[in-house]
Amino acid sequence: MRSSVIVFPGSNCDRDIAVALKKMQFKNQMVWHKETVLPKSDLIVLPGGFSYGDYLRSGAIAGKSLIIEEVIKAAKAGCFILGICNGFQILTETGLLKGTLLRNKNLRFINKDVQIKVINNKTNFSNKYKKDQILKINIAHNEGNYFTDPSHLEELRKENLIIFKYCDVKGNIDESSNPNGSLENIAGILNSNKNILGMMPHPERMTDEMISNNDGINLFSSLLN
Amino acid sequence: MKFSVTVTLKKDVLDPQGKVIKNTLNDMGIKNLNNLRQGKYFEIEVNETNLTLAEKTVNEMCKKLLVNLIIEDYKINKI
Amino acid sequence: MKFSVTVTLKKDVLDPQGKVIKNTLNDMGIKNLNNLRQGKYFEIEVNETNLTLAEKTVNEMCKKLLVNLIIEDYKINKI
Amino acid sequence: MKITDHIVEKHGLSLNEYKEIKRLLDREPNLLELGIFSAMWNEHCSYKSSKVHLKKLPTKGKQVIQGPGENAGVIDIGDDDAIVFKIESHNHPSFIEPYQGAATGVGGILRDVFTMGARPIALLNSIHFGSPKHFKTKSLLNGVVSGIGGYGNCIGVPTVGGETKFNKTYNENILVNAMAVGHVKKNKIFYSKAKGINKSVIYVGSKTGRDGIHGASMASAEFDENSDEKKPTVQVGDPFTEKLLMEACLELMQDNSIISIQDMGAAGLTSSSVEMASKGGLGIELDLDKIPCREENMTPYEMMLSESQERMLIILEDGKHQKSKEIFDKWDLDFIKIGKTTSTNNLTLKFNKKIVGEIPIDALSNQAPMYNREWKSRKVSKFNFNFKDFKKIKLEDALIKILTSPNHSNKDWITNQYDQSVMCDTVQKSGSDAAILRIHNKDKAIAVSVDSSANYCKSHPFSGGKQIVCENWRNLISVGAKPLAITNCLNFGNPENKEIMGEFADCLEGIKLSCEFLKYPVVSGNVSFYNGTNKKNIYPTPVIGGVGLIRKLSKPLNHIFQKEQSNLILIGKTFGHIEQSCFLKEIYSLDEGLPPEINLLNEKNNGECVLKLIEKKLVLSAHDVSDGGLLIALAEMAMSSNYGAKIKKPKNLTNLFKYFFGEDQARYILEIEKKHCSKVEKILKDNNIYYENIGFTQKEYFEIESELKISIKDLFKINNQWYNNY
Ligand SMILES: Nc1ncnc2c1ncn2[C@@H]1O[C@H](COP(=O)(O)OP(=O)(O)O)[C@@H](O)[C@H]1O
Ligand SMILES: [Mg+2]
Repeated sequence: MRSSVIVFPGSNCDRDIAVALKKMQFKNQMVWHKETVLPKSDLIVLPGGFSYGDYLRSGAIAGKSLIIEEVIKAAKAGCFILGICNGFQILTETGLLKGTLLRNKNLRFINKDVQIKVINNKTNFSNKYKKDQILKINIAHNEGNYFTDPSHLEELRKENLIIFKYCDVKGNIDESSNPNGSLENIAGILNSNKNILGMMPHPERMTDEMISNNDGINLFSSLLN
Repeated sequence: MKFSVTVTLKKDVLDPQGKVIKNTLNDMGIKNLNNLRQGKYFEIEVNETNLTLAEKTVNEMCKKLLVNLIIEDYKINKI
Repeated sequence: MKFSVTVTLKKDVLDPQGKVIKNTLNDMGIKNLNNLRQGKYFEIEVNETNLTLAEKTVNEMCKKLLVNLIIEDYKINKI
Repeated sequence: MKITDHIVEKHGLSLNEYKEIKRLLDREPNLLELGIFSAMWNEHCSYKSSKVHLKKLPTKGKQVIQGPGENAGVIDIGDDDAIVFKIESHNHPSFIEPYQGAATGVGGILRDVFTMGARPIALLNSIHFGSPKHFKTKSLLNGVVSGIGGYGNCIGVPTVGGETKFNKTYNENILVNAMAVGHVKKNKIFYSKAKGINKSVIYVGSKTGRDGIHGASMASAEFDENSDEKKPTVQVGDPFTEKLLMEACLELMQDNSIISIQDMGAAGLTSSSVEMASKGGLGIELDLDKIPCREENMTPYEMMLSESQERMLIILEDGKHQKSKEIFDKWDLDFIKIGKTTSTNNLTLKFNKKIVGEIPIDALSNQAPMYNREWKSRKVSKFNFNFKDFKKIKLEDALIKILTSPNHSNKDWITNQYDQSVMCDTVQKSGSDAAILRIHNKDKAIAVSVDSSANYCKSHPFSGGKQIVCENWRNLISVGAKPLAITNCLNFGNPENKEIMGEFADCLEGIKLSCEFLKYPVVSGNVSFYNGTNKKNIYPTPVIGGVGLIRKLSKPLNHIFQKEQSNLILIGKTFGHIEQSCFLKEIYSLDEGLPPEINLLNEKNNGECVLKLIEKKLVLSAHDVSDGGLLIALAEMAMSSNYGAKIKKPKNLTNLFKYFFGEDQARYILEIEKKHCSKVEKILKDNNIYYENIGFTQKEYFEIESELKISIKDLFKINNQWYNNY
């Protein structure tokens, strides 16, 4: 599979995701945001970090960069798009995903390992996980508090577009297992076409036992499946 | 010509920042505080002497970048 | 009673956000943009009918929490 | 403008120093020149009060590639890899504006590291606040922590360790020390020494504004009631621009375009240009009309003294301009030729086609004043305490009181605000004795830790100085790393006061002895004097940042109990030294007496033997015994794990509290699997190490035979309250 990682000024998880993709045998390319053509790709990743310093609104300025036009075209043509953390914020700013990511409810940056539950495992991003499987995964963000309007929330529920939710070690999804105030503990969502995934947790940080665990690996192997 | 733009969150959008600030002010012993919402503020100087044209440019900036129309409202004022 | 508070960076204080936003607008093809500085905006509702007292409370909030007096200036307006 | 005595004093120069300036110039300086002298001659840049003492520190070793004197120190970690690291203070700015002060402190130390060609791989910090009850403490804590996080998180370098202390001595003068660690290939290290005449001097990075003018002099002046006046000198950090600057510099460093490079830190353009020229024995000419300015009508004085952040100066090889500029264009950064190197040995400043200032480089650097200030050693305070009082309290109550105290509470509230995992090489995050970072794409790693002991250093500066080096060394050993070298940040009061200067001299003497004995050289550092207000000086607070090497990384070792029914071995002898202990401070509010004695021979033997056991994979978990003594160390091991422990009471116990809370040095607790015990004991005996079998791990409960029994869940809860309730 061919993948492209888009690099914005201020991206800082671009190397991390590239390492993970390479380990998973993706043929990966780094694409600078000022490029106007996208190499042929089956997967486009918008990496984590602080594109443009998170100034104005996180993801807003990256959402206006030249390459984004191409990403939108590819998305409409069915290419898989994965936005992690800042990448998720960029996806909502471009309108590829609905809703928005507000400041964490405690107004602080949060970095820690949390649990998320696989709510939908019948997607191209999650078919290697079991339904309701609990993953331990790292989050690191200031604005991860997912918010959307009631009708879209209803659509997310009905169409099974919520892919991950924050939970505790036992799998309980409630206020105490919600790190950032997200609506319904949402950690990751799909578009209605199910080819675009935006998620706040960092699967690329969970692909090496020495550093953490391997809970992120199946996300990538699902795509290869 | 100089303008100010104030950007506020739409009514039904949660304002986590405003909420925490409000609680903090309450904790600090400030009474009578009914409500507080946080927004953004810009001061913009355009090189244009025609008011209508100038306002049009500022409006364009808001729509294209400064404001996320899905969750935010905005107001432009000449200053 | 409702007030707005606008908080702006003091003159000569670096505004990293404003700088990036301005460059982006330029890159997006918006001309005539001379300068842009970003600030903060608050809408505050106090439970107080006496204007002087109400203003005093808002002023206290600004000094105690909302404004970083070392690098920021602020203005209070009744709305 | 006529330079009056008043103007001289406003610049933080003494009248004698001004006389010397006139002598060196053989004329009166103009205001611009005076400003430049004041920036170069102040404590921060010239180290005028500390140099005589700093010279004594051991700085050599076969692992040392670059000792003090460059932007950061460099050590060899084998193969073609080197580690670049340094610590620096940003105390005064952080007290005035905690968020921006701490943030720009992090930004500054990062620049010191990537200037040398290294990619930063870790950040640490040592932060000291006043009493939690002091009205400023809470907002300072909030601001500093979010400022440190704000900068490091944005730039994408993990913040992996540090220390956080509260003590009323810092009520009016907090300490914010930041350390950065980078990785570089040995043949790709860049230095600041200029070479060659007529070479381009290039300015890169952010534009120059009126930020922090006289910041360097501010950092060297005592606070007083008028310090409000100095407020507008606060700098605002821009981590986004720094990230671009870092990537652009590292990209340019791929080839051989750069002759030398220097970041603009304290005293901005002045100190960077003077330092480069001085090291190269050259002159430098700057055309100030070319300086990219952020504000209108900036004067030469403002340009030369501005401390705007995120800027660098480069001396470029001929014929490389175009290609180098393209790199900076790509990153949307200024890249402007502002001058050239000359053979005049002068700093020559031109503005509007006229020479507006001209000073011999030597006068600014080598001829800067150096003082051997008067000093005297402190008298040791007497310790009177009636040990019978110990009978009135219970061991359990004392343990709980300490674990709920601000200084000993769990620091997750802080560390969860830092991205510790970005770059995906953090093997051990903060929370353990030292953090461990894998070298990217290799199977080796480094361990890093920062430590200080202000109370020990206050009561006996010499022993305190000795002790912190040893404690830092132990922290690296405890995670299985071989300690290689240190950086140090020396935070002291007013050096014009004999006793403060005595604290400084004695602390340094102690640091020196330990470093020499342990072969643990100093490769970089920073001195921060004038920490205090209105003649009230802070406790002497030298901070040590150490780096160690783990040659072959397998499973990382930390202080978390791994199994039940493994044996617990205490390495090192327990005498029960209770003076200056955390126990007396927290329980009796006593801070008299002497710190524990350091026996360097034991320190070395014990440490080296522990490291040997770890390398032989005979140790399940390890922790050094420091602040709080044996009981706190054991509780820390239990709390962070799923296991408790059962500890025996020693047979010939003189006093329960002295045994469990005494702070004797050179001690470690090791968790050893039963089957390995005899092997381990044999090695310990063969190496003449004193040790005790003190108990074993067990399920659920932390227990001291017939004294206390608490579930580890409760211990954890107790230890996690304070920050969340503050
Ligand atoms: N400001 C901070 N930033 C990052 N880590 C911190 C900070 N303060 C404390 N820590 C971490 O908390 C743990 C406990 O600190 P401390 O009690 O000083 O450890 P030690 O006694 O082993 O030096 C260490 O792992 C340290 O790295
Ligand atoms: Mg320790």
